[in-house]
Amino acid sequence: MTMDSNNGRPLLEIQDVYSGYRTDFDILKGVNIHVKPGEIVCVIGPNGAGKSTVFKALYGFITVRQGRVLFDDRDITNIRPQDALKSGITIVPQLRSVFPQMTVKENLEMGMYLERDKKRINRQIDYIFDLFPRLAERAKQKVGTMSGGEQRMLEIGRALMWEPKLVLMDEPSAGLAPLITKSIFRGIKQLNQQIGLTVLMIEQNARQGLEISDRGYVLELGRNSYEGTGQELLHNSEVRRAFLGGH
Amino acid sequence: GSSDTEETATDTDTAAETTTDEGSAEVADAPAAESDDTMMEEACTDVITLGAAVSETGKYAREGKDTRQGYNTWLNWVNNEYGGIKVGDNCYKVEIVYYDDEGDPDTAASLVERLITEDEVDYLLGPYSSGLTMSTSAIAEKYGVIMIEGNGASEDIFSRGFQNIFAVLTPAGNYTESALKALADQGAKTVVIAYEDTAFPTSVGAGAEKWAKEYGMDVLAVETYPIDVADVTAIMTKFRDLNPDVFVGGGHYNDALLFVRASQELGFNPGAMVITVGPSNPEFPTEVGDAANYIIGPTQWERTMSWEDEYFGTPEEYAVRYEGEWGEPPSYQAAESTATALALQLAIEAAGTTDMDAVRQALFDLDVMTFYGPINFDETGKNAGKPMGAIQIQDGVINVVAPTEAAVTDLQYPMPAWEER
Amino acid sequence: MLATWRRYKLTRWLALVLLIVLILLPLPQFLAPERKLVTNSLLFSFTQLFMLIWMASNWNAFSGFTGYVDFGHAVFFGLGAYGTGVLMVKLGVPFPIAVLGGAIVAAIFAFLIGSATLRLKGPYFSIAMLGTFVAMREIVRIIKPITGGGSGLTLPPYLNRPLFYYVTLIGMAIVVLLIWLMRRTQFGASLIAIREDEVGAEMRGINTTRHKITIFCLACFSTGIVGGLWAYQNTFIDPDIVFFESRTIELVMMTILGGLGTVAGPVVGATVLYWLRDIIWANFLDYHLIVQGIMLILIVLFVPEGIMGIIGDPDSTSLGRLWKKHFGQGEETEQPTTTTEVQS
Amino acid sequence: MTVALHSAESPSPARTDQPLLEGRGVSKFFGGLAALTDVDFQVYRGEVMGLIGPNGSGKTTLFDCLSCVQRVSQGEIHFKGTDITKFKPYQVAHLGLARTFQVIRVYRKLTVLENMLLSLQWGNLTMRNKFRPNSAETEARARQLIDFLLLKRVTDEKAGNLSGGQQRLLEIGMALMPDPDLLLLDEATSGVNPTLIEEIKSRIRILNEEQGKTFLLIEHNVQFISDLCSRVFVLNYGEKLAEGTPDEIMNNQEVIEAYFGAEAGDDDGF
Amino acid sequence: MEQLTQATINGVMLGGYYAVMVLGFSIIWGVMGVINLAHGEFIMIGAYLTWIMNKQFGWEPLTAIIVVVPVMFVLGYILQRILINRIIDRPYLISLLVTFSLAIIIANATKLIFTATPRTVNTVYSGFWRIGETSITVPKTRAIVLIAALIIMGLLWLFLQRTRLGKSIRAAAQNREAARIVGIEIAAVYALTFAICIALTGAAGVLISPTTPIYPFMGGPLTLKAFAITAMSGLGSIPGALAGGVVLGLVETLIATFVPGVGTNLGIVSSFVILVVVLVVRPQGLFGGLKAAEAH
Ligand SMILES: Nc1ncnc2c1ncn2[C@@H]1O[C@H](COP(=O)(O)OP(=O)(O)OP(=O)(O)O)[C@@H](O)[C@H]1O
Ligand SMILES: Nc1ncnc2c1ncn2[C@@H]1O[C@H](COP(=O)(O)OP(=O)(O)OP(=O)(O)O)[C@@H](O)[C@H]1O
Ligand SMILES: [Mg+2]
Ligand SMILES: [Mg+2]
Repeated sequence: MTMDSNNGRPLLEIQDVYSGYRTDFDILKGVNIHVKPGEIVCVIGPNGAGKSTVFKALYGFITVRQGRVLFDDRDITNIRPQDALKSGITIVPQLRSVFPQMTVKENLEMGMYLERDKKRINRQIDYIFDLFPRLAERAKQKVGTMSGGEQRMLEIGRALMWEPKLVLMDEPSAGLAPLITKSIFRGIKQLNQQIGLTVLMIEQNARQGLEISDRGYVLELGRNSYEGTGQELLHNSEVRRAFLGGH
Repeated sequence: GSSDTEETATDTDTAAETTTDEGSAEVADAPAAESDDTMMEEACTDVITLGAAVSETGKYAREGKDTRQGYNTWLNWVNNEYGGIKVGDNCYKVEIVYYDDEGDPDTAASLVERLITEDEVDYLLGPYSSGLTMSTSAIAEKYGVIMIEGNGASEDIFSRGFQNIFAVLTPAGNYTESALKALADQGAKTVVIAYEDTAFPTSVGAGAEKWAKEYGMDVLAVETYPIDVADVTAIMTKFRDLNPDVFVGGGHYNDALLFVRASQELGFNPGAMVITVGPSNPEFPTEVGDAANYIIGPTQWERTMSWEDEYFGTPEEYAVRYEGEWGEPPSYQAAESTATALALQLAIEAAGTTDMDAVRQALFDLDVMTFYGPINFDETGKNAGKPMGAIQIQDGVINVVAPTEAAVTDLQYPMPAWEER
Repeated sequence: MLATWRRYKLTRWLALVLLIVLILLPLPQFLAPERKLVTNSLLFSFTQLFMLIWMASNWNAFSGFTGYVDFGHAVFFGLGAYGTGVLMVKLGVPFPIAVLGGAIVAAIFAFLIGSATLRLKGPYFSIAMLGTFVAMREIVRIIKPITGGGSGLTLPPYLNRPLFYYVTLIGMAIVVLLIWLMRRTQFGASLIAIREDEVGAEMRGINTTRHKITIFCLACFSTGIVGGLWAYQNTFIDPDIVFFESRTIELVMMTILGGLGTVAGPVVGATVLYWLRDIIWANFLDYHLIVQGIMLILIVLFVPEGIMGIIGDPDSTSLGRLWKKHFGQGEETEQPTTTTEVQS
Repeated sequence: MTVALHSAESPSPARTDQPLLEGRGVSKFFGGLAALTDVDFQVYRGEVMGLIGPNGSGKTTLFDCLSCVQRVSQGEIHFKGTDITKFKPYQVAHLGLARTFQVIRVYRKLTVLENMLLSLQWGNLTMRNKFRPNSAETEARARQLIDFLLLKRVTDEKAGNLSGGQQRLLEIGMALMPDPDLLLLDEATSGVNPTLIEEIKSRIRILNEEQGKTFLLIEHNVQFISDLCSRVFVLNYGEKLAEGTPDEIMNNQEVIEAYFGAEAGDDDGF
Repeated sequence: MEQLTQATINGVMLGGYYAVMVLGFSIIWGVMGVINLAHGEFIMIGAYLTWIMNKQFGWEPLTAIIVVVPVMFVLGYILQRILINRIIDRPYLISLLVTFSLAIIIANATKLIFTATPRTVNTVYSGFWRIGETSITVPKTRAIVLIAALIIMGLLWLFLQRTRLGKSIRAAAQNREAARIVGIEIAAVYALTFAICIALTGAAGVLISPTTPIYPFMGGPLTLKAFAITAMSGLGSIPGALAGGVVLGLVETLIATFVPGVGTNLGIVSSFVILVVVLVVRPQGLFGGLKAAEAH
């Protein structure tokens, strides 16, 4: 499982980050996470721990007040969303983020909004349609009328359109049927192995998430409290009891 | 109280209006400092205080300014040249307490109440606009204080049975009389009327209908339109199909522009266009250009008119005096404001006392000629004596064409079709 | 928590004292009218202010609580005024009954129009009400035989300032009190629920249609009364002075300034704006509308939760935060913390 | 994937033959798309029933129809023996049906406590009581539920500022608040921490066994369904695919293909 | 019959103008969720600029468009950056109040500069064409306005459908968060949208100038109309604006023509009654729009 997780410098490094929504109150109080190229890293933790907040701080939706974020050895602290995208990070947020009045295909095209090469866009669309045949079936449907799970697929597909170096996925499996969840996790793993896609994801479906992950973090009260390989965390009794609803 | 601006104008205070805020309420009550040039007059010791709530700001700011300047023209004249109001053997200096009514009926009402109860003015001068006169005259009536005004022409002001409201201007119903009479004399037979559906234009429209019939013309159609109308094409299209001799339009300056534009665009060619507000404004011919020619408009007063009195002389003489004092030519609002105050003065002098009832009776009895025209109040307080003037734009110049006693040139009728100009 | 409670208790006492002072204020009028301690025009100013507070409270009780922004609220003022006017002038009904009649006219119309427009969401409701307002003004103009058309109606003049003072003061106080009580009930709370998520509220068992229409009719009835009072004390009504767009805008501004959806908001907002406007008027003359516009933009941008918002929760506004940063010490606002009570 | 079936053994109390909630031939069309076609189903008093199906199979649509948020295109719905097909949502709520939403619907600007207080069952309130302040009992009940859902520290926080999972928990709390007879939970545990899911599970069990509450659950959490439900109903493309005990369902080949996915790697999907 | 034809012609021309005048308002609302109550004031500024060009430099009114569009574009851009940007994520009531205050400021500043006196511009193409031997006429100014309006609308449609910026404007209208995620610089898109719409609105001011008096307070009624038409026809929908404008223009004109006496008043009433009815019956507007179904 952890075949290529030890070589090279981290692709993403979150160093002691403090951030929050109000000027005088931090939600994140010193988060440290690193992701090496080609790794799948999973963050778990109780509700309201600040997991999504980490992503928002990473992607420039809220400001980092203290600490640094490094990506590819560049300082990307408080980068703007479009620049994050340009440097090769895409995000699948926790809450819905589709263009409801556009068709599936148009939504995917928007995933490559910054790309001007039509051919490449079409190639990528075909690729996504291969990944998610369900989306291909509905290529012309207005996304607003699709079911929750279908929209989730689309969001993941759109994030992959850009051929990112790193994908941030906030609970990718939420609301997906087991079949799809499995295939998405399997797909993530596949992409990870085939093209070396690096993934940082948040999962409440912690077992499955950790199963496919190289490493994992536990986030509590705005700090990371445990860290280890996916298997270590899965078998750590402390973690099991507190976060995996373990038996 | 509210912090309305207030000022006192006396003989010493002829310059541009000084405005102070609340703290200056005492200024109104304190006798104004006498300046040297009044020494030659035998000093009048008594004072008559007049009160006026006139817009200084708000939508009537411009007209309010004219109104004040009109009142002040009279004030300066009566205190400095005329030597105070003569009542029997006594003479009275005059003070006017002004407030700014902001063009708002609530504020105006409140201020008039304050003038009566706190400032204890002897008589009231009217505000600008029919609407404000409407609400303030009720208060004057309640306290039995005379309010004489020159800027509320709506007929409704005078239909409430009030005993204390007098107006020197020709009421709205008579606005079109002279013009229609002159046109009838020239052979016009048919009339169409369009007016904005608010108080003043409605009175004008009803009057036009009445006078047209009076002078033997047929009224083919009457149309109303709402305030702030942006398009009158439909009305003008209807009128075009009726092919009338005379078009009468009542409303605002804007509407005048709309009427002219629309008839030009649609090829509506009446023999004459009489439009109540607009044509008599000097800016109208400049703005509209050639299309303004032949348009007829009623006017309360023009400096070229041929009235005369022993106080201000002819309208032209009045205008010169006014220009000297204020640096701009008088609008008719200014002239009627001066005439308003003059009428009050004449009534007080006729009564020979400042007693309210006697002055009221004297006002009802008044029948005089002034630079502004004849003044003769009927039992409702309207000035029944004064005919409305009419002007016509001729080669870009505003000329008085009616009534005959005030006219300077002849009426040009009919106007040529738009295609042929 | 305790500090908050104390502060509210203090406000309540202040309000009571103020009310008593206001009630006693016109007494000199009766005891010694010649001593001009309290003048008619002062009473008149207060009367105007009370009417504004009254109407702003009505508007807030509906729009502030339910979130349906009524941009044509002046139509109910107008209907109340015309209802009263027509009853008095054309039918000779005595004033107290005529005012009630006018308010009932307003409420009935509110019921009819509300049944249709309250199904609309957000700005669409606002536009529909604005449209209703403009249409009603023209309709009143058109039905001349009843309303006197564009020339308006002249009511019998009856200018008893102290009386109007008392009527508006007591009316206003009652309305504010009722709204205060209402906010504490399930009825009031469900209005807020409608504002926050109407579909959710409906599915959680709130009969939203009935609630909306009830509060709408009540608010409009109340505004109708104010319209009737105004008509009588102004002695003259015509379509343009009673159906006056700015009247609604004024109420909205006052409520926002004070605090939308709070009981005290309209009271505070109306009072502050009333005096503030006079000050601006006096000091800027030609520019006063421009200054007023700029001021309103600043208020809306920087104090969107209004004065009550600053008092209640300094964090909700940038101005409040600034204030707290520089002068604040006292109350520690309870901060949200993440939940990790994993095991007991 | 075969899990020990808890509730198969646990007796379902007070199960009667009169269904509490019944849909007869329910169909729902969106333009040309049939989201539900001719679905017949019953929920009996006192049972915990699961509703599963692939994404887009019409589960949420069915909930919407049951709670009258959407009008059915064809068919009838009966609740407690009353035909509620044409009812308004609030009327259904008054009858004792509460639900949660897949797309979270909390009153974002109100605090957690206020959210709870507002969700009181309205059918039990007289007009007079509507105009009275909340009673102390109501508040106590609300606080108790908040404690249970681990939301105590955010009791006075605006609901809109809660994390995704916290909002979900609040949704559940709001559905429990009015003490309804039937609860429809739409993916109530998606995004909720597994430890808390266990708590919710036991709470549901307690409510069901001790208070006889009836549940209808949409879930993608197979463990949850199999632990709790006595019966499972499977939808696929808007039609009933299967119905039975969790055991039966999980061994049903059709369901496995359409929903669970075979254990061994088959390569469709991704 | 001739009267009917004439009324129809007038109505359609009025409608064409309504349509072009409403577009800027409609797109700003659709994309940014900002209801711009200062819309009429921007038309007014456009008209005043035209008047200056016409009176000071003797330009034909329509040629003023080449000055007005860039000036208004810059004005819009600046305003967006310093003011509108701050209200985009706020409840719509906030945007209503801020833009309303903006309207007051603009109107009163204009009054201070130009006085309240209404102005008019003069064209060489005033007058009308007569159709055959009938009494039916086609006003030249209005016909030209109609043609210009159609051209402007066509260009705008192409812009929104075909260009990247157009696409990002549509995307931003549907989901801001998502638009940011895919790399759309939302602030720039908003600023450009606003600037374009204000330029468009200024152009409407140029078009309106030959047919109506120009004065500081002309904006209010225009905004009201824009509000009504947009609500009727759907946010940001160009075909919708055209249809809505023409329907309203026709209804107003036909009623005004065929009801004697109070026709013009009734026309105004009916347009608002229609508005309320349309809203109640079809709240998403008659033609969908940026936020509702978008026709391709
Ligand atoms: N308003 C609508 N208009 C058109 N189609 C709709 C509408 N609502 C739902 N649908 C369609 O109906 C089908 C069923 O949707 P539904 O939301 O009920 O699925 P679901 O079973 O709840 O899926 P999920 O598990 O992903 O939430 C989907 O294919 C969806 O595209
Ligand atoms: N927009 C916001 N404004 C203020 N506070 C917020 C906001 N969003 C989240 N919070 C607070 O920040 C904390 C962390 O939220 P976050 O969304 O990061 O949690 P999370 O770990 O993702 O939880 P979950 O698993 O439930 O999604 C929570 O306590 C929440 O109340
Ligand atoms: Mg989260
Ligand atoms: Mg669903």
